[in-house]
Amino acid sequence: MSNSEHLANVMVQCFIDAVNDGVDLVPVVADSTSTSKIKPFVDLFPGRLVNVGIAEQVMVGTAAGLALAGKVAVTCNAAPFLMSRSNEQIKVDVCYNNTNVKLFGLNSGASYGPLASTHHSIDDISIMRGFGNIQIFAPACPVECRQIIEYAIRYEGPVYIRMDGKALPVLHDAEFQFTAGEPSLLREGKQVVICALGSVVHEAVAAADTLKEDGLDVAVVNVSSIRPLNRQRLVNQLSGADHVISVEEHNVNGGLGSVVAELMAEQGMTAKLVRLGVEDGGYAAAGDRSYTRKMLSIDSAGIVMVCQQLVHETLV
Amino acid sequence: MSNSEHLANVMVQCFIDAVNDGVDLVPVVADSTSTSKIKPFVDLFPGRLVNVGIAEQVMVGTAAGLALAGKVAVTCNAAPFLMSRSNEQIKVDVCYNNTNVKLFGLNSGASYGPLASTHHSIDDISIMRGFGNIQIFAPACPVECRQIIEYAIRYEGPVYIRMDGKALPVLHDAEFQFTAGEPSLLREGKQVVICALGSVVHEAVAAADTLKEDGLDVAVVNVSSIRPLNRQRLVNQLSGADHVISVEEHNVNGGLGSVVAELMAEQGMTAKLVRLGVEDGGYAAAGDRSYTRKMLSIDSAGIVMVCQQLVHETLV
Amino acid sequence: MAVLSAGKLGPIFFVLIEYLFFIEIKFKSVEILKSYVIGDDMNPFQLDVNGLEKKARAIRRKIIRLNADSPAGGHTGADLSQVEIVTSLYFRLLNCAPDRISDDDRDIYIQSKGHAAGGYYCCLAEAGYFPEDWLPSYQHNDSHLPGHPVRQKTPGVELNTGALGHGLPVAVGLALAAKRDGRSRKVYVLTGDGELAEGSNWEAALAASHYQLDNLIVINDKNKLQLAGPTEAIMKTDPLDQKWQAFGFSVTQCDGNDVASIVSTLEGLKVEGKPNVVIANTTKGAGVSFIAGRPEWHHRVPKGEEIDLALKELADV
Amino acid sequence: MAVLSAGKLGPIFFVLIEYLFFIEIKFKSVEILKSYVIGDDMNPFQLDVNGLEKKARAIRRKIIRLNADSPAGGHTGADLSQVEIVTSLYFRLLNCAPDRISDDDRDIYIQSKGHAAGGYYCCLAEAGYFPEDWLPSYQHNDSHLPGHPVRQKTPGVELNTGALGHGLPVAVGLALAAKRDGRSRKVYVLTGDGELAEGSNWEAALAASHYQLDNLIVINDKNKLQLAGPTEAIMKTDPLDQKWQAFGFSVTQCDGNDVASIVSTLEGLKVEGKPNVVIANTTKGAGVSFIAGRPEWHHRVPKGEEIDLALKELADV
Ligand SMILES: Cc1ncc(C[n+]2csc(CCOP(=O)(O)OP(=O)(O)O)c2C)c(N)n1
Ligand SMILES: Cc1ncc(C[n+]2csc(CCOP(=O)(O)OP(=O)(O)O)c2C)c(N)n1
Ligand SMILES: [Mg+2]
Ligand SMILES: [Mg+2]
Repeated sequence: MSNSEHLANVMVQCFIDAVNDGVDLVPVVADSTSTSKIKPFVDLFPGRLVNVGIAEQVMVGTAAGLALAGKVAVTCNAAPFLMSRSNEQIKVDVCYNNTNVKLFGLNSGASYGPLASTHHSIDDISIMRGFGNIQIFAPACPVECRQIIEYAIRYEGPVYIRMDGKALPVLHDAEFQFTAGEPSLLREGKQVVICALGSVVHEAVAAADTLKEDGLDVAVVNVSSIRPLNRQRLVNQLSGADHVISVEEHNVNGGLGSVVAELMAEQGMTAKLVRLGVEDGGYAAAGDRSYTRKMLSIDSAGIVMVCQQLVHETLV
Repeated sequence: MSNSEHLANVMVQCFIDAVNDGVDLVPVVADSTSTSKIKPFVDLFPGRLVNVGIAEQVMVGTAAGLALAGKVAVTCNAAPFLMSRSNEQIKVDVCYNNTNVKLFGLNSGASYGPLASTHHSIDDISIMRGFGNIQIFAPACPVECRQIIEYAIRYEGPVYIRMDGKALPVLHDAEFQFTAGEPSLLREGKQVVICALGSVVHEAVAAADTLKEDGLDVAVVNVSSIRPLNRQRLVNQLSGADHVISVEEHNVNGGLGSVVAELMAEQGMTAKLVRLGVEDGGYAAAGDRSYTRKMLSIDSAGIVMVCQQLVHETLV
Repeated sequence: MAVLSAGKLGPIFFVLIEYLFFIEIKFKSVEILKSYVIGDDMNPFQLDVNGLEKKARAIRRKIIRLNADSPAGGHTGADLSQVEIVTSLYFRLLNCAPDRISDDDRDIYIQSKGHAAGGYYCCLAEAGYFPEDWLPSYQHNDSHLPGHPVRQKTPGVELNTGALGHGLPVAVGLALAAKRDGRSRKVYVLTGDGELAEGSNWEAALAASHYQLDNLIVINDKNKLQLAGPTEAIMKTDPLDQKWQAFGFSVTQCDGNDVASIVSTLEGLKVEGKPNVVIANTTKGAGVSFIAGRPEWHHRVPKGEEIDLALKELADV
Repeated sequence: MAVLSAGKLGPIFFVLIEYLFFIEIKFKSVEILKSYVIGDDMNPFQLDVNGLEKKARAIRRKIIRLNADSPAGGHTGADLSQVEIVTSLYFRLLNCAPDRISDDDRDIYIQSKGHAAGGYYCCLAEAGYFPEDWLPSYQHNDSHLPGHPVRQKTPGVELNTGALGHGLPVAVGLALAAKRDGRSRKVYVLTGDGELAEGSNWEAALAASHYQLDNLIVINDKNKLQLAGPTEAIMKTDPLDQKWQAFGFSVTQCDGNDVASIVSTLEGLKVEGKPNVVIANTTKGAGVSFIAGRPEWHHRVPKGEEIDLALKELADV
């Protein structure tokens, strides 16, 4: 874990690199300078950041205006307030107007653990999937995060990036080359395929490695690109498995669980899907990350248990 | 169609009946008195309606406060602004606080056809499915609508009701008894099962009837109750079919299409699902209702065509 | 004098004009506003009061026909309310032209009260932003002119609006960018008065003032009516002047159905570190006797003989 | 005198008290506020200035310990800022008691600045709404005391908050219902000053004024700091008094870290058809020398010897 890095730090470094590369990038925050760890950027480029105060609607509206004026506008604040407080500004000013705004949903999922449900964003992917135009990504590691942000800054149009709130270890090796739309197979296996996104990909990988020791053959697919999505690739990755599990720090409705379900149902796959995450109508518990994940069975131990049960059932 | 009725009129009549029955019901609107056709209520009970002006956040916040003070608070305004402008108030003040507020999403889907995408609400079910506690309904006809509203007013807790913006003919006969959670089988058939909700149920029924004349055996299930949902009942209704089609004036992501996909994938059903609605990343066209539906293949002609293709493919 | 100095013209003449209006003499039918020398970076029409009034009448006639032709109703009252405002902007004040709709230095007009798209379209058509014969397609299927403005569909439209309270926040971003890039561009936003109940406006007002956006001009079409009835009764947004002042704006009032009053007010705005708001006192449905001031015309279109009656009232004399 | 007349007590004595405060003599250490006769429908503590100050210190000590024990940080500065305000409310002004938390006539307090949950919990614990020994579980897994208030978890909490700008709109509904039902209940809402940039507050302000909710009292914890630094620099919400006035409120100011000033101000509020706002001038982190006025303490907890240092400063003399 020595190579762990907080995704917000990666983000800020990408911003700095972009401006140094001549990109007219303007970060817009809503009193969220510490949340976004933006200080190194401000120190290097004083007067570039826009802070609109505690006002998420105008944060997104302003970003859209900056983008219409030719800037690459990026908003950085806590995902729950971005999603909900500025929901219509995202819908209209960013997506419908198709403005060149990059929305960063910081401390997404249950990153804010003990701060409870006003601070959890367990529906952001679902909400974004209901909007037009916007591309949707959820990086699982610092290396992937950097490449996704570099792609997003150069791509002309709205992008949402779901950012975890903790330092994450590197998952990908040096040769890794992110391509928008491509789900990446991190572990091969035939009995169960685990699809995951964001920081819980690490839980999935740990679970697969544990299960391998027990003689179970479990694949892990990192679906960091929700839109665009190479559906055929994902279908190939799923086919042949008896069981598919989706794992997300998100509601099981509308996010990755639904993406996978939709694909499987459209293909008429006989594999059975188990969606792990916040259950229908529920909430993530207030508590530290490991506790919250444990309650949702999206920690590695929970995933291991679910896999074992599934394989066991199949054998019986 | 002589027995067609606008759902908003049904709603207002339910409000009147409830107050006459001694329910302390308070409608809250955001300058949306005409949208909600509330005049008969105001005439009967002057001083009961609360109009907060063009301010959806305070509309929902106020409703939550009224509910905390013991009222049955019902908000009535256009679904798109309710969903997006007051998104966080629904998330926090209504759902998380678990207040006794009934949210009516008027003129939902593409009811506002030519008024274009700021006025379309094609993600409301998806958004509600991401929130906790709240129950979610989408009536397909005036009879069902009345029973859903009567249920909602008596049920203690948050409810969202997706209301179509046009007069709809009656689908159910006099004996119909709505039960929260129950999908109702409107047409029996084994080759294809069409799941639909809201006003497009009529398109699905018309399609099934047309197909019957062509010798195709197509079932129609009205999934008016999204939460709660008797999943086993729906599984039974789907099982045995080669093809399942979901039809909704909503994004294919996160709404009924996902609900059905999730069920099918969890069961490992071999039937193949086709989701009809606004495609991933897209918008509903601005135009009259029939045009918009035609573009999305969710009018009866479109559904007929899709069914025929599916059955044809299976035969080949 | 903001607009003027942006246009790089000598201000002396206009100081005089300003003075004339200051003492509130309305030479409505007299040609008191001389044309500018027309340059590349200014409004191509530069109409005087007479010219603007004539255009306003022409636009009103278009509004009547457009709404009468609409298959889906229309916001006739809201369209008519704003005619003098948009006419003054498009035919005199805005540094923008049909052949410069992507010019980085053009002034920007944002129709925040997006439901008056019909009135906006009629003005844009009159100014040549798109062919007149698009107008009868208003709100038809797949039209270039949907029920609310869509910039991907209509040349000249700067922002997709329709949900109220979105214009000002976006305008803040546009004005801020212009400041930072040293552009002379001005950004105009037209809001309704009922619309000002939306909190997003006040968030944006704070930001506009905090960032000293004196290139931002908000115009309130204060017609004292909203959808359900009088703004005073539904949700009082008055006293508007005090609200804007407390939010750091420089406040001016004008007669929003009088082109001379609008032009002199807008040309007389100060650029001194504060965003500007102009409270334009208007009549909803202005120009047609049986529509003016009637709340039921918020969402209603002329039918049958109403059409001829209205057109007769709006005929050039 | 609003609270008083609600409490159905003779107002004469309090007119005197009011006068004493009006001439701004601060008998901070003198027992000038006599206790009420304690009734069923009033505050069960009725503390005087001395008593309130003592409580405030006790609550501050709790705040230090609570934050020091927290496994997930805490908002120490925000907690300390509001101590005198919540102490005055819970130990004198609010017609509410631990055994009447569902009473339909109880006064309602809404902690709109939900991130100062820690300070709120310490006050509720001190007032007996839940056992003191819950406090060390603040922000622990599955705690009764999560990082933001959750009414389903903590007795006495009226509203789940944490997203800023939610308290006032809900309070409008509560106050409106009380008016319609003829209840004497008052509704108090505590907001931050940075929080007032949220437009939802101004939507609610319009509605509160429109519906003449003089049973609604908004208190602004004006500590001149928000998350990222001084409110003046990040996003100026001043002049607050003018904003509230323009939005139809009756505006009063007080020293928000002085119980005498708070009590006299709140007891002196007029009930005359307008909602009230009290701008409480405070110091963020008040009461602890090395926390007071320091923005970095917005989200920081005392560690190591800071704990003892703070507790020493807060010891009773
Ligand atoms: C966010 C939002 N809420 C509600 C509406 C519905 N609506 C359209 S026009 C209108 C009234 C507008 O009144 P005003 O702002 O005074 O404009 P006017 O038509 O009088 O010029 C309303 C409530 C909307 N378009 N957007
Ligand atoms: C809607 C929303 N946006 C942002 C935040 C993050 N946040 C928590 S506290 C805070 C600063 C609050 O400042 P102020 O209102 O002045 O309160 P103080 O702590 O100074 O009492 C911010 C921005 C939030 N909780 N809710
Ligand atoms: Mg108006
Ligand atoms: Mg503060």
